[in-house]
Amino acid sequence: MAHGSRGGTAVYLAVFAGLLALTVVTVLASYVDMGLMNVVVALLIASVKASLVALFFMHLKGESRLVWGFALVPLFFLALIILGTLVDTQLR
Amino acid sequence: MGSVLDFGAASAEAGRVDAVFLLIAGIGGFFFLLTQGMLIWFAVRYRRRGPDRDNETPNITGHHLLEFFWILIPSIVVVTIFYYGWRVYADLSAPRPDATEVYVTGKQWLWEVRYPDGRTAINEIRVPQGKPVKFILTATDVIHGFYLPDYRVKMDAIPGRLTTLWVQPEKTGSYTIFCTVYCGEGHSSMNAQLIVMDPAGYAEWARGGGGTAEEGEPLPVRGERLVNRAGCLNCHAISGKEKIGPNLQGLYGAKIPLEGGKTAVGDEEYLRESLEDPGAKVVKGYPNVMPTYKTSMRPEEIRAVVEYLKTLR
Amino acid sequence: MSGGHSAEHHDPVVAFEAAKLGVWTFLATEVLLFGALFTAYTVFRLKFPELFHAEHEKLNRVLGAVNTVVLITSSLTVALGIDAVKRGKARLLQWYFGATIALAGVFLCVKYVEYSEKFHHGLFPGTNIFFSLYYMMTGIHGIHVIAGMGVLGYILVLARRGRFSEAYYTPVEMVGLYWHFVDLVWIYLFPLLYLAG
Amino acid sequence: MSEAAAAGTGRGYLEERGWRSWAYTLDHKRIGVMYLWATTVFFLLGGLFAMLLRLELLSPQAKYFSHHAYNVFFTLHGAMMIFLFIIPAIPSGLGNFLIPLHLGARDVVFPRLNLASFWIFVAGFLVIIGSLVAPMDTGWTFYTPYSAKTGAAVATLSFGVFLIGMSSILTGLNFIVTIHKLRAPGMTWNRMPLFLWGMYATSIIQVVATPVVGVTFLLLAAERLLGVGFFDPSKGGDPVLFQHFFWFYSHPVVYVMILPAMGIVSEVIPVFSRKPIFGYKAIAYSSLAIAFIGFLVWGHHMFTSGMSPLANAIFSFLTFFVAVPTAVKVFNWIATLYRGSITFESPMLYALTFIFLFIVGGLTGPFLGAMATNVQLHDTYFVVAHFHYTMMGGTVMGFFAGLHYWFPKMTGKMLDEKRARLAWALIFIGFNVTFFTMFIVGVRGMPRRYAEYLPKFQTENVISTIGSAILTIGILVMAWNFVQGLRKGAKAPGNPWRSLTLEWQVASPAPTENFHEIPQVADWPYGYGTRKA
Repeated sequence: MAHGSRGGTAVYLAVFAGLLALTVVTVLASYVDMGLMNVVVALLIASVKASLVALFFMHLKGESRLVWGFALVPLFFLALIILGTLVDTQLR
Repeated sequence: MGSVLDFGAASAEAGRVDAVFLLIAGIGGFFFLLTQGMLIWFAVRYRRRGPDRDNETPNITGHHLLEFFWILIPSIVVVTIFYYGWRVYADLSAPRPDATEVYVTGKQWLWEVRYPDGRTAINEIRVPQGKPVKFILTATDVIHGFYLPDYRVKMDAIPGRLTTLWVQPEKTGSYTIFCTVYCGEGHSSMNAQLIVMDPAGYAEWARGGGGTAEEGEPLPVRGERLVNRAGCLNCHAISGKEKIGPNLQGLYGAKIPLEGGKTAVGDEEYLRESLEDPGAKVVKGYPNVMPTYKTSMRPEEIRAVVEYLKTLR
Repeated sequence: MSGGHSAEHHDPVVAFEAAKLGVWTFLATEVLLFGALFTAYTVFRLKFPELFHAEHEKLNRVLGAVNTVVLITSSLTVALGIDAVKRGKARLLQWYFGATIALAGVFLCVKYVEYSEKFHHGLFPGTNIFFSLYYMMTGIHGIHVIAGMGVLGYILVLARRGRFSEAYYTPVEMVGLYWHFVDLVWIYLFPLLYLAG
Repeated sequence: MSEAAAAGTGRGYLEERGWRSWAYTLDHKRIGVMYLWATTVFFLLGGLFAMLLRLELLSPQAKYFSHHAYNVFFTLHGAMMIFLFIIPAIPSGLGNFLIPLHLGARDVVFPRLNLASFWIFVAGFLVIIGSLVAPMDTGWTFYTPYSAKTGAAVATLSFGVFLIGMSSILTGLNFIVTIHKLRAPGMTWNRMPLFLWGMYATSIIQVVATPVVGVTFLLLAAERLLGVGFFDPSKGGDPVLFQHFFWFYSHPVVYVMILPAMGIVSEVIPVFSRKPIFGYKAIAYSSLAIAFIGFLVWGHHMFTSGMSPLANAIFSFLTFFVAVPTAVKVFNWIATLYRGSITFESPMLYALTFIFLFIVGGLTGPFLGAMATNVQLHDTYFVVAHFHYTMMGGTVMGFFAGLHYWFPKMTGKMLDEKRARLAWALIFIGFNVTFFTMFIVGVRGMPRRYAEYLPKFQTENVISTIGSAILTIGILVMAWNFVQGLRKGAKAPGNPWRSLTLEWQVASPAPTENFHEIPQVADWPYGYGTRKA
């Protein structure tokens, strides 16, 4: 089994700080009216945060390709159901 | 309609759908004979001839070229079928100029028909021959399916939305319309007729305000005609085994127990009210599902139905 | 999702790897579970942009942000807890996981305050599409938080009984993965519902 | 194949007695057998409802039952056959029994989770029984807004189906990880029996698609209980969205049903042809391809639902590509027969029947995939016939092949071959008479789910009902054969079919922990042919 490294705590705290900072940024950004860009910015920031959580907290960073596969495959299906439905509802 | 082989398409467009059908049937038939033939031939030809043969079967584990061809050929075939099917469908659903527009609303369990000039009818759509028809479909309660088998077309009627369906009637006659999306108890009775009339007859009918009585026709006779046509008998039997609603015979003059414990007397007023506002006094033990006829029948028509019901003693 | 009776599981490396794949597979399921809700969100958001804009202003952005911070912090404590047990500090694990459960409780309390405020203003799941989405998404997420408190509590009990050490901490890590996922879902729910109206 | 397939010397897995030994068992074989018993009950129940439907359809008018009763019958027939029989039967029943045996493992990777899935399944079944107080009349498709308005216990039933779905997800998860992690030494991916490839593809679908239908049923329940309006047009919702969600699951799930059956056929054909499977990799990868493409085509159930023209075209186009890997499988099976030494024991009869009927089901697919003909045939009996040819003619025949094939391994007893062949003949004839007529009446325009129909459709319906009676007699003969086999079948040897897969290298019935020593695998399991080609 992999053992925790001594540097672990520092990395976790750094990631935590990053997540807090991004939360502040996203809340502030929501007060600026950018039209459609608001959603895009919010989702971009959320995705950066999610990646931080997945890579460091969930240790995806050091994982094998198999685990990466297991983590990424559902995202394909998520995109599939959203896009497949939108192709209908948006173009009726 | 006729036999299986005579497809009985009601229009040239329906004939095109039949052509797609026949194309697929032809291709399918070929592959059917090929695969089943090989399956049966191999099974018979290579049946076991003796236990010693068991260990002598050849060690064949595959063949790349064969695999390649039976991936390639089906791929080409299916793309062809897709294209042909899509083309015909696209033509069938393309808008056409100068169409007769008919608004059709599905309700549990009848089709309400409304012409642009305000005339209405139930379960009966009259259109002139030779002119395209645009059905504008919707529903009030649940999804229904508007299916004209003779024209090979179908479209769902969806509450809160309008969907469209085009046909090009070429032959006069009467064609059945089915509901194809399951919609509850009366689903299988939810039939209607598309009546294609010759243009002159249609014009005359349209001038007459739509199915009005002939001169001097007695009210009960007219009422009977309306009851037969308006889908009443989908849910009500005259007598005998009950359908969804109470039987019609004996309603007039009876003491009728209502939901909620009260009773009503089946007089003219009660019958009229039950046609125009069916939910007001629901007979005990029956679901409150009947639609109102207030908008689809004119007052004199309602009166005719009531007079007819009075004859069913 | 811990081991079984069979000989295979005597190999701890296989057991650990298997458990990890199991959890990731489970998370795949969860992605699609929320996926249907995200699809509904996208469809209706594109259909009714004005409604979404008007209604999202009725949500309390500050409370939402507070809850985001709470969940992120709880994720940190889980990560630190796992790190602690990996370094053999099993007692520290108990403190961290206890903190996580407490933070989860805080999250639910804030949610409770938000819900009751909305109910007070007559905003129910059936009010309109936006609030239908709001309640269904946060509600199903909330159920995940409650389930998370359950499994975290179970780990805490096992930790108190001294089950975990640097040699064996498989369940701790697995529950940690699940909890991070719960956090991850919220990371998306927060901007979609509270911010980007 | 196996160098040291240490023939199990341990106790048979059936030896332990008493209900506790079953209810608390962690043995995958016992759990599999419990699933098989449960699904058998639902198969017979679902069949009973089918018989009631066929009885009513003898007459154009609703003669024996009310419309409501008829609607309840077809709903329960569909819902039970789909959710309680055909989805769990092969994956959870035969799959549980076989996966560890095929892999050379002692059990699945999470045995406790496995038992939990079974009891969740039972709980779901009990909830569904509970919903019978106001029996469902929505059809197994639960289309909104009807399902949101009807007086039936939809919310209860939704919850039951949700539980069944959860059981299905956990089983799929278990199998995926098991196949990844517990392959015996030397069992590379390309040495796995093809049944495992089918199960692996199936499990992926279960894990990814099932949660969508689960949450959809939750939303449906919320619509009825909380007034949530995602599918309610009066609240701005979209009833067609329900169909998208429903078919995102329910289309791929037909591959959950068919892929393991294809796996069984791929096992049985080489054994009884005494020849290696033709094109192993093509069959294996086509399972994955079918599972993948199966996810891209759900919209073909909705061509008349007013979808956008682009969506219609895309879904129709993609639909056709399911046909390619499917055709590849069929060609490969037929090629396996070529120059074999074929015997016709009951498993082989059913496997060949699978191919025969599935070809018919498959070749009627393009009629429904092509837009023009789909719009004509959608929601008619043509669809009913197509579905039954693939699902009953396909999956159920594959299931029967599997049951006859593995019966000795499960019970330690042999089945009576004469009776088995009689049952097969009746089933084959009855099935075709019942369902082929449905193609004809469908083309002639008879819509499905009709309690009463136009008199012009009566001839076909009467013929179909006669066929269904023959089919029922065949199935009863088969059931009787199973009962007699259990009671007084001859003792089965370890490997009656002289098969090379691992499960046959141990005693019958299989020993409790499968393998005394974990076998070393050195070759694929289809090395039957010896002579150079």
